[in-house]
Amino acid sequence: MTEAMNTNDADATRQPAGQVLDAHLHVLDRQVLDRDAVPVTTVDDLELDGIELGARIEPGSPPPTVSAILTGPQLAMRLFGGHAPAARRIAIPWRLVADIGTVVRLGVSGDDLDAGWVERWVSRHLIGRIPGGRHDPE
Amino acid sequence: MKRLFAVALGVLTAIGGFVDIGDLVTNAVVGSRFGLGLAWVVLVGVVGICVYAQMAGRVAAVSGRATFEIIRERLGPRAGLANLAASFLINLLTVTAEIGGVALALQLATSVDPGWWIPVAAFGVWIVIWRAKFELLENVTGMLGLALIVFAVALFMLSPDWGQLAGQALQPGPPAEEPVATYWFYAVALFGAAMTPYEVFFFSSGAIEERWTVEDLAKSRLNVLVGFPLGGLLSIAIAGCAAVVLLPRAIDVTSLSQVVLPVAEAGGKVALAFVIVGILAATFGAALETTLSSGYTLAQYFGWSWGKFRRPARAARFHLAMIIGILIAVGILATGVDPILVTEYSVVFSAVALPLTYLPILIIANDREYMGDHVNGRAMNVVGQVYLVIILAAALTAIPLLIVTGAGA
Amino acid sequence: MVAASAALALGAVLLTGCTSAEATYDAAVRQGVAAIETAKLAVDQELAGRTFTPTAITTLGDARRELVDATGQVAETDASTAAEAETRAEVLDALGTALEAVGRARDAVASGVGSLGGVVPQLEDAAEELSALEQRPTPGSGGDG
Amino acid sequence: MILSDLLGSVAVEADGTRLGTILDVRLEVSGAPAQLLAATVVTGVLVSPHSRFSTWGYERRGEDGPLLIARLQRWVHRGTFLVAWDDVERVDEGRVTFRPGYVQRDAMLPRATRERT
Repeated sequence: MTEAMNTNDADATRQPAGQVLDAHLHVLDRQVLDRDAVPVTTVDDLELDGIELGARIEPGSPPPTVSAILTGPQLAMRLFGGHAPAARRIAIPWRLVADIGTVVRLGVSGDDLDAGWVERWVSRHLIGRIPGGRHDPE
Repeated sequence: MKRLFAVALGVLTAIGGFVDIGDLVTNAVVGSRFGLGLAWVVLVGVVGICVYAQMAGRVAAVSGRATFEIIRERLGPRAGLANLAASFLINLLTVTAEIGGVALALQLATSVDPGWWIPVAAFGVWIVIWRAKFELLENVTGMLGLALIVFAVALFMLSPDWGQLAGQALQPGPPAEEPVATYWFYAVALFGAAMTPYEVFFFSSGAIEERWTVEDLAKSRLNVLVGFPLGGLLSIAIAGCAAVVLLPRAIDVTSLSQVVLPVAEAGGKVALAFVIVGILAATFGAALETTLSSGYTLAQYFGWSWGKFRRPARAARFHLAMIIGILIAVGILATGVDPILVTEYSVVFSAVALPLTYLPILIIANDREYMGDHVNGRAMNVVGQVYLVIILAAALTAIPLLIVTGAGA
Repeated sequence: MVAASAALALGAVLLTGCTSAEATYDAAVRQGVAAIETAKLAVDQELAGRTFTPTAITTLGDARRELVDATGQVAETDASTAAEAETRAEVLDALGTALEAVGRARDAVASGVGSLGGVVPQLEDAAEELSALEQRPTPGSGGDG
Repeated sequence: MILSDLLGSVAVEADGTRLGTILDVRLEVSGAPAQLLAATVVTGVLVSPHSRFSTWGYERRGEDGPLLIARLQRWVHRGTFLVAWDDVERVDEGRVTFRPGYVQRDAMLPRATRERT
């Protein structure tokens, strides 16, 4: 198959209704902020629903969807390979995402996300214990 | 009038903030061996830090994203992690050198062994980061750092043979008696001292700490384009003083006490008091900046909550990382290692890490998705790419030169 | 990748430059000259009231440490020829004189033992002895580092 | 499935001819309206014949600054094309197979994504 010429798709690709993004270029490794713009984590990986390995995809079947932002141990998996068992994955459901720009903004507060448990643990057990830890710098 | 004060404050802080233990030691060492022969490197480095800081500041102000967030986003996690490891270790080396610098400056004032001052200095750095507001920390150390202008005053008071100094400065290549490798080793070290990456991490994160908007860009451009060059001139004055007093006596600088000898020679006790206060403020300010930078780099890579404007409990891992950083620095100093030696290595490794932190900023400053129409102009891109080549050259030659010359022996 | 060179850099800190004995002597003499000149300058400034006493004490302490380091380097070098042994003895002797002078200067400044003015001539002699060694091309000296 | 397992997979035609590597996955926020943000669906994959990964996207954006880097990036990622998800027949471990008669579309991103809204 010779070098395929880039067909400038004049044929009927409908004008994209919503925001078009490339997962790696626009979402991966971007900062996730919660509702109050407090950083929660960085998008270490994404989970896609509706792709079955090894199975033939019938033409016209519904496209896969992004189901979650993965973080925590997932960064190590992505860097050094290997797979964390689904149970141990730390995920932020994609439906909590309110906006995707140069950051991924969530529609909820970071306090009740399990992606923020390390921050809460360090805050409660270490930093919060040091005098002056709980009020604003003057 | 208030605006004028704010502008002046910004510029003065940039001057005071520019010079740290790396600039003090490296310029004195170079001055005591090459006179002003390497002054051109400081100029190249100052223009470079102006371009780099100005771009990083603009990116932070317009897109709200700090440098290391962008480094991870643009380089990807693997290259980002290598960059993080290099930057964090160099930051650690620099924090160690700065805290050591504070201890040495206190020794100059009290003749008490620096070992006693190290825990005091480290605690001082932590308590200021823990409690003081960002602007307060930045302005006080920046202003007091201005006392270093006494180096320029001392240079004039020494009434040197300006013709000879100019002759050294305009002499293109390495002087005859010095081996070429040593000349270029110190050129790279001086370049690394002028273009330290931590200054940009701090500068861009500071833009977010102080919630800069597009309007603040004009102010930041002034701070950078006036403050840093004056800081560069101060560095050249340090080298000049060493050239006039130490070079003729064949005194190779190996300790901070030698760096201040020319100032005492020129202006006696008053000048010496100024320079000691200036060094204390500059090294303490730089210790704050490098400690914060190590916190910023880690937090921005992993996506933690960070920032001095938040109470510590709301940026817990950020503060924890800094505390650990300070403790490691104290541990290194406790081994009795000579802070001056640590400083010389920290500036060389800064040169090595530069390309990895400079390239992503140059790219993002051209990305409309981040910058809208505040993207780089043609001129800035030309200068930006010229510096990319210079920075790569310095980075690639730094380690070989370090080995060949045995750290400039 | 430049990142790799940054990691390599940490490994490269252990510098294993092997220099000939002559080069070690030259370096030690240069180190000695720098230290004694520093001490002379500090003492002049202290006598003329142009520096703070603690600063002078610190400077003399730093100079003394450099001299001790230089002496250690030379003392631990094996001479492979009679000429090298002769040079080593001369260098050690010059460094010893300088060390003794700087020690006395520091005592005078730090604890008032003996007169600081009295030490100046001894500092001058030590400086002359060391700079004489530096000018003299040591016989059969290897490439200067 | 995890996105980074899909990225970097080999892209092959129905008859097994190797086309290149999956560089990225194109998404569109336009599916069924969900709680805060409409569902995000996969609309296609980007295939690069010559390069294995790209994090700067010069080949999909009209950017040309800074010139040296933009030109180098465009050369490295030359020939990158987009394949609609409907044309994907099978996804295996590290391999994506396209249907016979699949269409190679232009990889350029729409203007809205490239500009800062």
